Formats: sequence, C-alpha cells, structure tokens
Amino acid sequence: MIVALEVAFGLVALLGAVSTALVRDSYGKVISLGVLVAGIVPFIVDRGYLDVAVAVSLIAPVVTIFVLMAVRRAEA
Amino acid sequence: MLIITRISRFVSNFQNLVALFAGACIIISLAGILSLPLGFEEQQLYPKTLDPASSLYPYDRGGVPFGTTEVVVQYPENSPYAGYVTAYLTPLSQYLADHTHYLGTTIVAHPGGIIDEILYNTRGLDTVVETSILFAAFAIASYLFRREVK
Amino acid sequence: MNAVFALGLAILVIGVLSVAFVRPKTYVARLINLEIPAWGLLLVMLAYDEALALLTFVAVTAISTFVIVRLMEWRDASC
Amino acid sequence: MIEYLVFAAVFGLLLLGLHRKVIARVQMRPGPPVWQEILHALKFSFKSTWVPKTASATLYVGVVLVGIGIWSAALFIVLAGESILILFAIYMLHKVVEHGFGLSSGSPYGKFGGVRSVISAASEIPLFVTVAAIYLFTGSLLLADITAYQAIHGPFLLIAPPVAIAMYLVILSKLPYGPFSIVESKELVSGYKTEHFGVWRAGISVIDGLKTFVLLYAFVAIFVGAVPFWAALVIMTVILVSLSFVCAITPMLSPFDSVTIQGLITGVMLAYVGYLWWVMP
Amino acid sequence: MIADYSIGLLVAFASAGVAFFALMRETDGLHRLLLTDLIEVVTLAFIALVGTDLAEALILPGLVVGVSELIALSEIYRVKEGYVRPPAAGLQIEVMESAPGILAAILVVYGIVLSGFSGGAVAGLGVIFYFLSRSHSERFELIETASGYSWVLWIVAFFVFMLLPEYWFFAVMLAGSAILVKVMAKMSLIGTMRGGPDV
Amino acid sequence: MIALYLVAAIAVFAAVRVVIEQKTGRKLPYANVMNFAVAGTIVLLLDHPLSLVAAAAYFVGSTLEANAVASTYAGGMKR
Amino acid sequence: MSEIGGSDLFVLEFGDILHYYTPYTTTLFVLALIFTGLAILSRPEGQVDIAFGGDAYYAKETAVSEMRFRRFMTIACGLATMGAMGSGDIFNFTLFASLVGITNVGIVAAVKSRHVLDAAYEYGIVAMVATLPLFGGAALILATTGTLSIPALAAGGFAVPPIGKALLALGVIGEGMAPFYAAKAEMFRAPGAPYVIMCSLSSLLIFLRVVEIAITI
Amino acid sequence: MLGEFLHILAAATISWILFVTVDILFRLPEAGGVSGASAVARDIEAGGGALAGGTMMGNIVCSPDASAGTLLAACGVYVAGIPGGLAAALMVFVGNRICHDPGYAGTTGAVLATFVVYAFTLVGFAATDFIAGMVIAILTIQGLSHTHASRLLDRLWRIRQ
Repeated sequence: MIVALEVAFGLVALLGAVSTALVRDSYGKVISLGVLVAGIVPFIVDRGYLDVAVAVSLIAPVVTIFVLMAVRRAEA
Repeated sequence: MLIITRISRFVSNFQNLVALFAGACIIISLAGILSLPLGFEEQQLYPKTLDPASSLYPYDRGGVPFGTTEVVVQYPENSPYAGYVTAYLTPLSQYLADHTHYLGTTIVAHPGGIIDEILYNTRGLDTVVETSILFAAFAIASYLFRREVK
Repeated sequence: MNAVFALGLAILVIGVLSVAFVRPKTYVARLINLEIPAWGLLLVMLAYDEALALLTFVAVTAISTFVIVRLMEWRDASC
Repeated sequence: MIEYLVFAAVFGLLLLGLHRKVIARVQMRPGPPVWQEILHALKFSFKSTWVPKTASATLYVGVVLVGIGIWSAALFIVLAGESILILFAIYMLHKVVEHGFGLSSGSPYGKFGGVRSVISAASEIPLFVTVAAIYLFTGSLLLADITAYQAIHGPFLLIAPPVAIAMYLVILSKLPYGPFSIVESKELVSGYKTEHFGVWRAGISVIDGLKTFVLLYAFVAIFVGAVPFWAALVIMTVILVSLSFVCAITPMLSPFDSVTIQGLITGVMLAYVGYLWWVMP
Repeated sequence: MIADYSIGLLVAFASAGVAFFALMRETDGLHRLLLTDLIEVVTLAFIALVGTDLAEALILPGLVVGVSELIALSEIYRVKEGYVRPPAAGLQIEVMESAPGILAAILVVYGIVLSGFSGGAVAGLGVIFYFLSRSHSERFELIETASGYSWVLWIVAFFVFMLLPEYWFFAVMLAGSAILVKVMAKMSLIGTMRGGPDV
Repeated sequence: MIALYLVAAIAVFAAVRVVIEQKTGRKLPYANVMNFAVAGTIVLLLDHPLSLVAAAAYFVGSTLEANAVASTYAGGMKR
Repeated sequence: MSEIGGSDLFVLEFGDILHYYTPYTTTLFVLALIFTGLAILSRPEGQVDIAFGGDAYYAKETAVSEMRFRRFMTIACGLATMGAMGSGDIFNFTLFASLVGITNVGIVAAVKSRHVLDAAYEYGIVAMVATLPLFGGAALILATTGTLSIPALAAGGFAVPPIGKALLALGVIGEGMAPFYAAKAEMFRAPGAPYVIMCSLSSLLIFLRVVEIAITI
Repeated sequence: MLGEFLHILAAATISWILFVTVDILFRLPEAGGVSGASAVARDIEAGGGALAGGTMMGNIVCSPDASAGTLLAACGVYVAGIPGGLAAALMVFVGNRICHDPGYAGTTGAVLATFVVYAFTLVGFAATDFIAGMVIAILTIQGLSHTHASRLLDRLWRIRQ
C-alpha cells in the first residue's frame, strides 16, 4: 500500500483502539470499535484477501450485536 | 516460623491458586523478556512461499493436481502421499481459481490445500486430540446444562 | 519491519492494557475491550499472511463473545 | 527373583521396626520390639478379611495389588541399574496408591488421609531437582552409569552434598512419625490405612517394607556408589537411625506448613541446580 | 538490528505479563473468565509469530482449545453460582427480525464452501446468530448425535490417512466435511443453550 | 490516485470527529461518513469485481452495526 | 537420543507425529492403563460423612447418570494420559495435556456440591490459563529450532532455549497442578474414588513426562 | 491534476443532487424507519438541528439509502461497467432487507446512479471521480455540521410537501 494510506488507516485504527480503551460509555465503546474495524479492513483488502475481508466485515456486526445484548442488560 | 505460617495460609486457600499461578507466569514472562533476543531458525518445517500473482495466493505451494508437491515435512517416509493434497482442487475450487484472483483463502480452505494437508494428513493426530478436547468440553457443558433443565 | 505488523503489535498492547486495567470496571466494559487485542492479533496474523487462521479466529472470537454474553444473560436473569 | 522381594520386604519392615525403637528410646520410652512390624504383617495375614459395604470394591482391592506391583518393579529397577527416572516416577505414583487406599473405602478418616496425601504433593518436587542435578553431572540417568561415574569421581555425597540432603528430606517425608508425615497423623486414626483390614493391611505392610528398602538402597546407590551388598545394608541402617533421630526430636508440622517448608526447600534446590547449570561447562 | 521475531516476542511476553498481573489482582469469578479469554489471545500471538504454514495449522487447534474450555468453564460457573432461571428473549430491536436470517444464510453457505474448521466456525456462528432471534424448539439430542457421529467419521478419516494412504482423496473429503459438521453442530448448540422451551 | 487520497483523508477526518463527539446519537452520522469513505477505499485500492462485493459487504455490515447500536440506544422496539 | 528413559521399545507413526515408548514412558503408560481399567470396572464408593455435633453419619450415593458421565470423563482422561505418555511431538503433547486438564475439570464438575464446584472452577481457570505457557513454549521451541519432534530435538544439534522448557514445565504444572495442590485437594473431597484418583494420577503422569521431555531436548 | 479535482467536485455536486432528490422523493425525512433513526434525529434536534432533516440523516445512518446506492453503483461501474452497477443495486437491495428497511430508496438510487455515472463516464468523467465525489457529498450532509445540514434538508423537505 502507499505509505500515506498506510499512515491514514493506521491512524484510524489506532484512534479506534485508543478511544475504545478510554471511552467510558458502552455505546461509545461499541462505536469506537467500529472505527477500529474500519481502520483494519483496508489493510486486509490491500493484501488481496477479499474473501477474508467480506467475511470479516460480515462477522464484525454480528459481534457487535452480541455485545449489544450485554450492553442492553447492563443499561436496563 | 511466622512467615511460613503466613505462606501456608495463603497456599491453603484455593481462591488464591489462580493468583499463585499467575505470579509464577509473570516471573517466567520476565525471564522470557530477559532472555531476548532469541534467534529465529530459518530452516522451518512447512515454510511459506508467497506468489501474489497466483490465484491461490497466499497458499500456492506449486505442484500439479493429483501429483506431488514439495512439502518440507519432518518424516517424509511416514506420509508417502505428502504433497498430494496440496495440489488438489475440487471442481468448485478449480472453477473459482480459474475465474477469480482474490479468493485464495476460500479455495484453499475448501478440501485440498496445504492447511488440510497439515491438519489431516501429516499432523492429523493434533486434530484428533483437538476435536476430542472440543468433544470433552462440550460434553461437560451439555451435561451440566441438561441436568439443570430437568 | 512491516507496517501491518507494527500496527498489530501496537493495537495488541493497547488492547491488553485496556482489558487488564479496565475503567469503569464492569463486565461489559471488559467484554468490549476484549475485542481490541483480538483485532490487534488479527493484524499480526495478517502480517504473516495467515489468512485462514485469521478468518477462523474472527469467527471463534465472535463465538466466545457470545458464550460470555450468554453467561451474563443468565446471571442477569437470576439476580 | 522372589527371594529378593521377600528379603527386601522383611528387611524393610525390620528397618521400620528399628525406626520405631530408636524413636522410642530417644523419647525415653521402652518402645516395641524391633521385629514388631514383621509380626504385624504376619498377624494381619491371618486375620479375617473383608471389604467394607460402602467401599468401591474393585478399587479397594486393586490398589493393594498395584502398590505391591510398583514397588516390586522399583526394587528390580534399582537392582538392575535401570533409569532412576523410572524409580522416581514410581515414588511419585505411590501417592496415587495412597489416594486409592484412602478414597476407595468411603470412610471419612480414610478420605482425610487421602486428601492429606494430595496436599503433601510438594514432597516429591525435590526429587526432580535431584534428578536434574545428577543429570548435569553424569549426562545419563541409568543407575549403572551413575555408579560408574562415582567409581571414577568419588561419591556424590561429597560432590554435591545439597542434592543428597534433598533426597534425604524426601525419604524423611515418607517415613512414619516424621515432621512431614501429615498423612498418618494421629487425629486421622491411621490415615489412608484406616479401612484396610486383614490381608489388605498385610499388603500395605509389605508395600511399606519394600518402599523403605528401595528408597534407602537407592540413596546408597546414588550417593555412595557401588559398595558390597552387606556394606549397603549397613549404610542403610545407619541412615535410617539418623532419620529416626530427626523424627524423634522434631514436631509434626501442620499440613500446609509442611507443604510450605518442602516448597521452600525445593526453591533452594532449584537455585542450587541453576547455579550448577551456570558454572558447569 | 533486532529481528521482527524478537520484537514480537517482547510484545507477547509483555502482554502475557500484564494479563497475568491483572489476573493475579482479580478476585471476581466472571472477571477472571474474561481475563482468561484475553490470555487465550496472547497465546495465539505466540503461535502466530512463527509465521509458517505449520504455525497456521497450529493456531486452529489453539483456537478450538480456547473456545471449548471457555464453554465448559462458563457452564460450570453458571451452575456453581446457581443461575437457574433462563434469560428472557434477546434484543428487542428491528434488525433482529430481518438480519439474522439473511446473514446466517450467507455465513452458513460460505462456511460450507470453506469446510473444515474454519467453515465449521463460520457456519456455527451463522447458526448461533439465527437461533438468537428465533424461539427454537429443535432437537438438542439429534444435533448432538450428529456431531458425535461426525467425530467418529473424522477419526475414521484419520486412520485412512495413516493406514491406507492411497485413499487420501476420500479421506480429505471425509475429514473436511466431518469436521465441518462437527464444529458447526457444537457451536450451534451453544446458541440453543439459552434455556428455551424445549431443549 | 487523487480520489484515493481524498477518500482516505475524509476517513481520517470522520474518524477523528467520531472520537471527539460526545453524544452517541451524533457519533453515528460521523461513523457513517467514515464507512462511506472506507467502502470507497476498498474499491479504489483493488480494481476487481470482488472488491465491489467486499465494499458492499463492509458497507452493509457497518450500516447494520450502526442500526443495531442506534436502535439499542433508543431502547428497542416499543411493543 | 540420550538414554534417560532407556532405549526405544517401539515407535508408532502418525505422519509427522511419532509415538514412541521407552521403558520409562511404558511404565507410565501401563500405570495409566491399569487405573483406567480400575475406573471402568469399579463402582463408586458410598462416601460416609459425619454430621458434626452429633453421632450421626450418612452415606452419600452417587446417581447413575452422574456416575456414567464421570466414568466417561475418567476414561477420556485415561486415554489422554496414555496419549501424552507416548507422544513424540511437543505440540501434540501440549494438546494432550490440555485434554487432561479439561477432563480433570469434567470429572469433578458433575458433582452437586458448591464447594467442589468452586474448586473445580478455580482449577479450570488455571488449566485454561496454562495453555499460554504450554502453547507458548511449544511455539517458542518451534521458532528457535524449526522442529517440534522430540526425537529430533533429543538427537542434538538444536539450541533449545531454556525459557521454552520452563514455559512447557510451567504449563504442565498448571494443567496438572502438580505442586500447588490446594484446589485439587478440595476436588478430592468429591465422592467417586475411582474417578477422582484419575485426576491425581493423570497430573502426576504428565508432570513426570514433561520432566523427561525437558531433560531430553 | 486540477482537472481531476474539478471533476471530483462536479461529481460530488451531481451525486449530492441525485441522492438528496431520490431520498426526499421516497419520503425519508418523514419518519424514522427504525427506532434507531428516530434516536439519531432526537439527538440532532437536541443539538440545534431540525427534526425532519435529522430523521433523514438517521435513516441514512441506519440503512443503505440512495446515497449508499450511488456510492456502490459508482463502485460497480468502476469495476465492471453497467452490470457492475446493477449488481451493486442488487447488493443494496439485500442490504436494505438486512437492515429492516421498508422502502426501496437505496435500490432505486443505485439503479439511477448506475446510468448517471455511466453516462458521465462517456463524457470524460472517471468512475473514481464519482466514488470520491459521493464521499464528499455524504461528508457535507453527515460530517460537517449536523445543525446546518439538518436545517437544509428540512427546508428541502418542506418544498417537497
């Protein structure tokens, strides 16, 4: 990948990771997790693993929904 | 003597067991960090060769279907058909390989590929044990679950 | 040193720290933070081109998340 | 072959009797006769024998046979100069036999004895340190090689005294009435042996005799080297008397204290072996 | 110049140390379970750092060991804490009416194409997701039996590899599909173990 | 090429805004922009029919994720 | 191959994984076999408990379904132990050790006693955490030597890092709890002697085996 | 360089007009398709925006609408011409069903955008311009200022009514 893009998406991923770690609100954490995934998927695509990218990007929301089940209970 | 009694009291409570083990692991981890750097042996079993141009990327290990492929194994004499699976493609995966370029993982995961070769053939016993672990763990879980429900 | 590899290690470390010293210390927060090192490890695997392992890892992580969530559901139902 | 077994069992029981006698004398008691343990074994052989109703019958009987079997095997390994690793494996597995005795009967006393024997697992660890240290010197674990090494370099007792002390402690923790004998302390009646009567108890006596003989003989073989058989017997008796003195003058530790002390000894031994490993070429 | 492998190991050891430190300080049962999951991830990092095909083949057993022990432990925890009342229905949101069916179908089909462990895990995830949204009344024992038989089939396939290697093709197919069925069945049962009406 | 840089820059911008925004309901539109940008990047990185599938899968997946988060945040369906 | 457990008696080949038996491992194998046989043949004992504060005592009975399940787990544990005894591959050995760990948990998990379950859970956590040193050690040895086969490593010519051996040993200690027996001692309070003994036996055996491995390689 | 930039800006304008028109025609600002959309609208309104515009933004967040259709159609045209665009429309349709979207704004938008993008490629635009342009367009709606964007959409919605 072009260095500038690596930097850009690396930054997105790091930003997502750090904010997931630091944000205290559960919904905020989940959304930050989405940012982390958004930073990571381009790296997978760039390596040429499109099938993996498809699977990963379909499984990621499933994980989120599982997590939301727990978040929901914790909030209620 | 007092300190011994205190240690005994700590050890005797099984709630502290995890802490004890974790402490031991921390010590070993520190030892591990101190023993760095460790040299990486270049002569590995089943080495990777990457060929981005292949439609089987990253698992293209060469070879002809139903023929042999060179695979570095520990005991070649024990698996006379080592390398056959690597080169094998089912009709579906053959079709995918002919028509697309970025589906290497799917194609190789479909039966017949280097990972299948390792998991089922040369190191098949690993897989036997591993499925047994899954089996045992699941047996425990389902036994407990069903007993509760009844 | 590959950029993907470095990024993966960085995220792995961030994730491990965030799970180990989680704030606020609730089950849910820890569960969500648990995803971070998983994605970091995914990048490490990606750096070594272990695509199949990566794919399985993502699926299995999802399943183990579900196992824990299910346990938490039972817990909430009974408490 | 069978005569070796019988001799070892009888001699081991004799040593145990001597052990009791010495302890008694140190504690200013008359004590039982020296052949008391042999008499016990004989007496139990002719008493009526049964299996308790609550017991898990197969296991109850099976462990006795297993116990005799493993120690007979150990005896032949020592005599034939085979790998001491096997010997020590058998030593550790003796613990499983103890669990079997204790747990199979269903009696609470037996169970406590068995659980205590689980707790006392730390007593085996110094053994492995011993094994590792010896391996560092000889590069082999066959008893024959070890005696050959000692024939050249002199006894291990002088080369690596801390290792000998570790093994000494291991034997100490298996002797009755010692500081580490938590499995047989008096509040548990007879510990794991409580529910085994008649022939089964006689079997236990045989196991004890064999065990004592094998361990002491192994000590002599590993740390003193090749000596004539009668000399080995003399040295064994001397070691046993010294052990009896230790048992007589030390109090019995509480279960977990005993574990801690054994653990600390292990730690010291590990450090020693680490040091050896460091200085060895 | 320090090699990549050593840097990776440094990070892995450091992570292991941090994770174990947290585990040492933790006393709550469920938190400990979560930290065990973290340690599982670090374990895989150790294996992944080797970077050969063999390492990849070893990651899969490592993964399965981790998740299966997690399943067993979570069930033990539940029983030991006495959580006997089954939970109420899952998320009450609109997408749970539409998404699971389609996504599960995609995942299951893709899993079947993949076959083997990876396929089993992907398809199993799909089935879990599907069961999550339905009130299910399927036969628990039937699936369990199917998975048991497929385990046997895989053992058979293994012995074909070892004893009759000339039939390797048959063995590959058998092994691939048996593992698929087995892993998928096991995983999907997790989804049904939620205390529904007929399980 | 310029399109790729532009899209990547927008992705970073949106990610930053997601992170600094406080309210959950307002984080989501920014995340949406980021998803658009990433989906665009996927196609621009690899010119292949499959990358269209990947982009669509990523986009649909992340939209589903946003939908689930928002709906749960809203308290679910009113019955 | 250095002669620490005696010379090879026979070798079983499974592709890249060998099973080999020396006099040492054969001894261990036979013991595992004997105790598995005992577990299959014997019925659990009726454990007698004393009710404190009086002269009363009562015998616990083990339910049939529980007994069958625990017997199944015991047999699995015995088989895993036998496998671990002969395994000639480090990673395979670690897998067998994990199987021993999980079946050990299973043997006591069926007991309906809060106290025993608590102990089983703690032990289970340790057993699960112990996979890190186990697999980590195996991976470390693989990376630094390029092979996992114990006979090949024992033949010499490889610099196995001591940290790898230490990790392996620690992992087995975790799976079997060989020295820290606190949790296992609590697990032993469960009724069902033939099954419970297997917990202890298997952990001792894998510990004995890992000592051999650590010295050999 | 500069020409490509201008192309992108033009493409952004075109896609902006296209997707806003389609969305408003399909009554997206009227009501939240799912409860999540309403929640987003509420938060935007609380931040000083307009409710109708907020609802439309919420709907865009929660389901692939015409904007997503335009983006994916542009992608489709980029990789495979008209068939690619139609395939993208199909995927948007599936996405709509997954996301519990009752309407067909996304699918219609994708089909329309396919032809629009294809037509513009004939006159010298590149499909990549439309991908970047669509991202810019969505940025103006969702990413710059929620307050102003929602008010603008609200005004457009009034015109439609």
